[in-house]
Amino acid sequence: MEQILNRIKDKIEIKISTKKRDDLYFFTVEKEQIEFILSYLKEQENFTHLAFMQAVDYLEDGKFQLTYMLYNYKIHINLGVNVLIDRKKAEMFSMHKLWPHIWQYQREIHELFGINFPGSPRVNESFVLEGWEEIPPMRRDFDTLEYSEKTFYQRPGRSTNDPKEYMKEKMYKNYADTPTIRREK
Amino acid sequence: MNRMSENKYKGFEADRSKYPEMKDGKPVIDLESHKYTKIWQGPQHPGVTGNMALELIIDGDEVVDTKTRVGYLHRAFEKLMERRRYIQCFPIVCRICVPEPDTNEYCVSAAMEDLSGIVVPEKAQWLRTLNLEMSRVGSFLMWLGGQAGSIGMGAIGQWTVGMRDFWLDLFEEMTGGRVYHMYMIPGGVRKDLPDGFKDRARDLIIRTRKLLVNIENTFFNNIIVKSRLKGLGIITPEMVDEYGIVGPNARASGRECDIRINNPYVKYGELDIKMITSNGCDAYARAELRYQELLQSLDLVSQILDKIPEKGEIQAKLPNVLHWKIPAGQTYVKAESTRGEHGFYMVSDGSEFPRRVFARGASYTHAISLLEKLAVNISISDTAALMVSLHTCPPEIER
Amino acid sequence: MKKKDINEIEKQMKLANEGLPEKERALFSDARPSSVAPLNKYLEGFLNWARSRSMWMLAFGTGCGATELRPLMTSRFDMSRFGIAPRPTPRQAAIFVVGGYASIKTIKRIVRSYEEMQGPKYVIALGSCTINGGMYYDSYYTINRLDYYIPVDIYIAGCMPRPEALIAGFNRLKEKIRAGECEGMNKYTDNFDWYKKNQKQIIKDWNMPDYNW
Amino acid sequence: MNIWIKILYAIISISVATIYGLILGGFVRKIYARAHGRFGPPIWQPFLDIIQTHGRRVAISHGVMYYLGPVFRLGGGLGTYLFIPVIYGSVVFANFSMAGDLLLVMYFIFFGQLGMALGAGQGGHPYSPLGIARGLAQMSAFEVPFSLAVIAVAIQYQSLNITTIVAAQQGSILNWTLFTNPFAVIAAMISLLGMNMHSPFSIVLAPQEIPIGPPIEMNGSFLGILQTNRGLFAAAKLVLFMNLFFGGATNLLIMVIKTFFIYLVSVIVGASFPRFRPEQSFRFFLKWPTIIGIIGIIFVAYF
Repeated sequence: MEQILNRIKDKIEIKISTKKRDDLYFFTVEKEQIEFILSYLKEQENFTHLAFMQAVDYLEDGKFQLTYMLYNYKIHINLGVNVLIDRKKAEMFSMHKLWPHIWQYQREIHELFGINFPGSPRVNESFVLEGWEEIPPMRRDFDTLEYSEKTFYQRPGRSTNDPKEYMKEKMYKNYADTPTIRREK
Repeated sequence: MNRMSENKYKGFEADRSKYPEMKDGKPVIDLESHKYTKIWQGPQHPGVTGNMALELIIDGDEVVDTKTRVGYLHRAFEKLMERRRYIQCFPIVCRICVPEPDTNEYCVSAAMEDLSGIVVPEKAQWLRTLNLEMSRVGSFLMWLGGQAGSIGMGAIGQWTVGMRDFWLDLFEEMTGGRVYHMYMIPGGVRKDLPDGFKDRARDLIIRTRKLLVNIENTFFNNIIVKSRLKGLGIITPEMVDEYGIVGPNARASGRECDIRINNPYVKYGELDIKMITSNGCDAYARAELRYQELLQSLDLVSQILDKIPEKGEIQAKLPNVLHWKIPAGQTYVKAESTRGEHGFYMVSDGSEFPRRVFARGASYTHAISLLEKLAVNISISDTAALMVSLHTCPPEIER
Repeated sequence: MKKKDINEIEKQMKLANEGLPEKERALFSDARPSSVAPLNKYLEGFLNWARSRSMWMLAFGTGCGATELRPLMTSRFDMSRFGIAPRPTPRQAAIFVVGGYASIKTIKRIVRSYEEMQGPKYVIALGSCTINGGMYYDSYYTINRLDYYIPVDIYIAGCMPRPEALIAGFNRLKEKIRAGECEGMNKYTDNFDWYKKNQKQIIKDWNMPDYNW
Repeated sequence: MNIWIKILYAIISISVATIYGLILGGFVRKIYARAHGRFGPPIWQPFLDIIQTHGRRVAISHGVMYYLGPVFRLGGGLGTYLFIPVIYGSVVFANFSMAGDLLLVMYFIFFGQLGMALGAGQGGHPYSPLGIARGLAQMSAFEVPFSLAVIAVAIQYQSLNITTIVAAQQGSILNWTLFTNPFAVIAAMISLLGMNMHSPFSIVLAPQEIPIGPPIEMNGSFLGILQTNRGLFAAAKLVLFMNLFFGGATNLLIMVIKTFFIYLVSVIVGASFPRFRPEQSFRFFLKWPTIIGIIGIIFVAYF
């Protein structure tokens, strides 16, 4: 695996690369390089299986992180390729020429995150949402609780407690601030 | 009958010559011409597996075009997890896949442990292996009934689902829950095995094996079963990578992809486990392969029962879970469910709440792109059998 | 995020299959459903007895509750002992078992299937998620209370309810039917506008007929 | 004989047959349940179902043919039954047997299906025409071996009157067509499997494929009539088979025993096989059963 990483490093510049486990590596590339690096990994390095493709919303940084998780059947290693794209101009190249089934993920991300994939087949079809009028729900600035309370009728009598406060009140009342359970700093 | 048994891989490409028009590799279907009928199979249809729908366009009895429609079970788990603490995420994940919830539990616990660097004690790992393998048995039993039921043989379903219920009883003894177990909490497992559990489990294995002999005689050696399932839904070896096929569906096409062997997790590395593959590529080969795996799972359960240490810790020391902050990072943990690779991708940003959790279900590609590809030019009576033979489970598609 | 004003919906609503395109409107009935009064005491009592002994259930697994229906149908718990049988089409079914949480997309189908069923019809709602949302109380896509959209006769609590609990629920429904208390269908037709208003509030693209009778 | 007495007898006979057919249906459900390893519904469950379906307060209709469909079906069932002498030598159960009634009965077996096809077609559900197409095609397929068997019987006894055919089989068990012409009986029994629509020939109702096919839109009383007919029609078919091939019956008890065992054949096959694809089913009937039927005719004609 180290050799493969070195070979990739010869070709392009990798910003961050981490080894999570023996069989799991991650690295981050630029948006423009993604088409090249994925086809290189698939054709040359036998990372033929695309396990999934997903997006993470970094609202604070104004970025979306897209992850392509590849798998190599020969050396049994997972490799995650991360790309950061701008949140304001959320657009990404479609990879359906490499893996025909990736259009599903692109359709899902298009619907739930609002990222565009120009050229991806059936990307505008509805996946799970039907008649959705709000912003894409998986974005961090969409508050699901608020929406649920506004839209659906609540049955009275349901109460929610903040677990931290609630436990402090109920369980650790007697020994105030010196609980026996180790706390993290 | 065995339309595709000869020339297996050549004859696969759908014969589109009959259709009036082809544009960009897709048939143009004019519903106004009264030649075609559009039928929704599902969500209210006894033939579909769970709450999903197939939008079929049929020409007489033959399916011309298929589209899978999902989203009827969307509960937005991933969104809900973003606003729950790590330990609160744990009890909701098992709802993602109902017939086999333990894989979800394991994956999410293991992802948390992986991110925060907790090492699970030996005995807890053995108990996890036992739980995972038992859930595979239950799920396979249910699937076997479903496959038989989809071609109209109700008796097998009655037997296997009845037998699965006794496995659920074992689960209840072990974990306290029948369907949802919430057993493999982060850091270990909740409980030790009750007294006499091993004997009862071994007894049940013997009973299940007896039943399976009957099923082999009545189902797998049945000539009508063979005539219906052979040649149905052929997955060529080239399609495995193209469509991201995993699990038994890929193994029945000759691909060696079992996560338990390739990337051993929990204690699978210490068990005597063999890769089962087949070259049949069709629905019957998949059914037979799953049957073999069921037998293997039963064997593994008894191996695990022999190997579980009597004494030992079952819980690692955790920080106070209510304000448990996991260091920033990302990880992907996968396990082999009965449908194939089941994985959780978890991103933490160092706070008390996960930044993003994604559940990768095997049915995601099986039920949508693969099924849409396979369910063309088959008889409408085969759609249910084909869908079951891919072992689709809608809740893990839309989560 | 703008919430649609309920009164606004009410004002717009004329309830004559307005959600359908012009061409399809002719295909569906535009007669408003009306409630049907029970017959005289003895005849209705006899029919109720027969209804309670032969309960045809719609085979529509709407949620994870459907998993526990399978053991109930098969050899371990065998619900056919009590005369409960699954029917594959809503026209013939009398009992609708709503299996757990209902997403917006499913509630549309639930409403439609419910209206296609011929009365008298009964609804059993499984699981905590139909009562108050359960563990999906804050989800943007699952409803919290089922009884605002269709009338519910029996709730079975739990996540998920065990088959024994289901049998107990069915038995309770039997008692209620025999006592003549299950008039859910008349309740629905009497408060038709209210139910439709609630349904249209969550189902944003209303493209089905208003009357599915 | 006075025509009114005749009609009274016919009504008695029809009621007995319907009740027997329905109880038989309940019993069959019980047998299936035992094969599945469960208790199953009580045997009077079909009666409760019929009361319940008639007790529906609302019944949607799709037009005139939709009303007439179940009526035609019931008419087909009644017609089939009314021209079969149920019990040999009995006045009450003789029905309207006459010379050439065998042809009439075979016509009526088809008639109900056609009526049903018209009615179900007006329901408008896309699964109805699918089911009807399957049903009629299968019907044409299993009529071939059945007709061959009936022709063989007619040649053998030189008659198209069922009473005569039964009379010829009296005396000894060896006089039954089962022993005098086994080929025709085998062909006919195989087509009975198709007629009873248990697996593997349950392609019309196939709940996993086309949820119960033609009657998918039927509800309330329409369905109640269909279910009543199912009891009556089952009894009529079984009695016909008993008369043609198994020596008829001289009293009700023998009739019950014989028809039950004839029905058991389809039940045993049905419980242990899955369902054919439609085209497999059609091909099946046109292959071996047809050949056996032809052998049956040759056997009768030349030996």
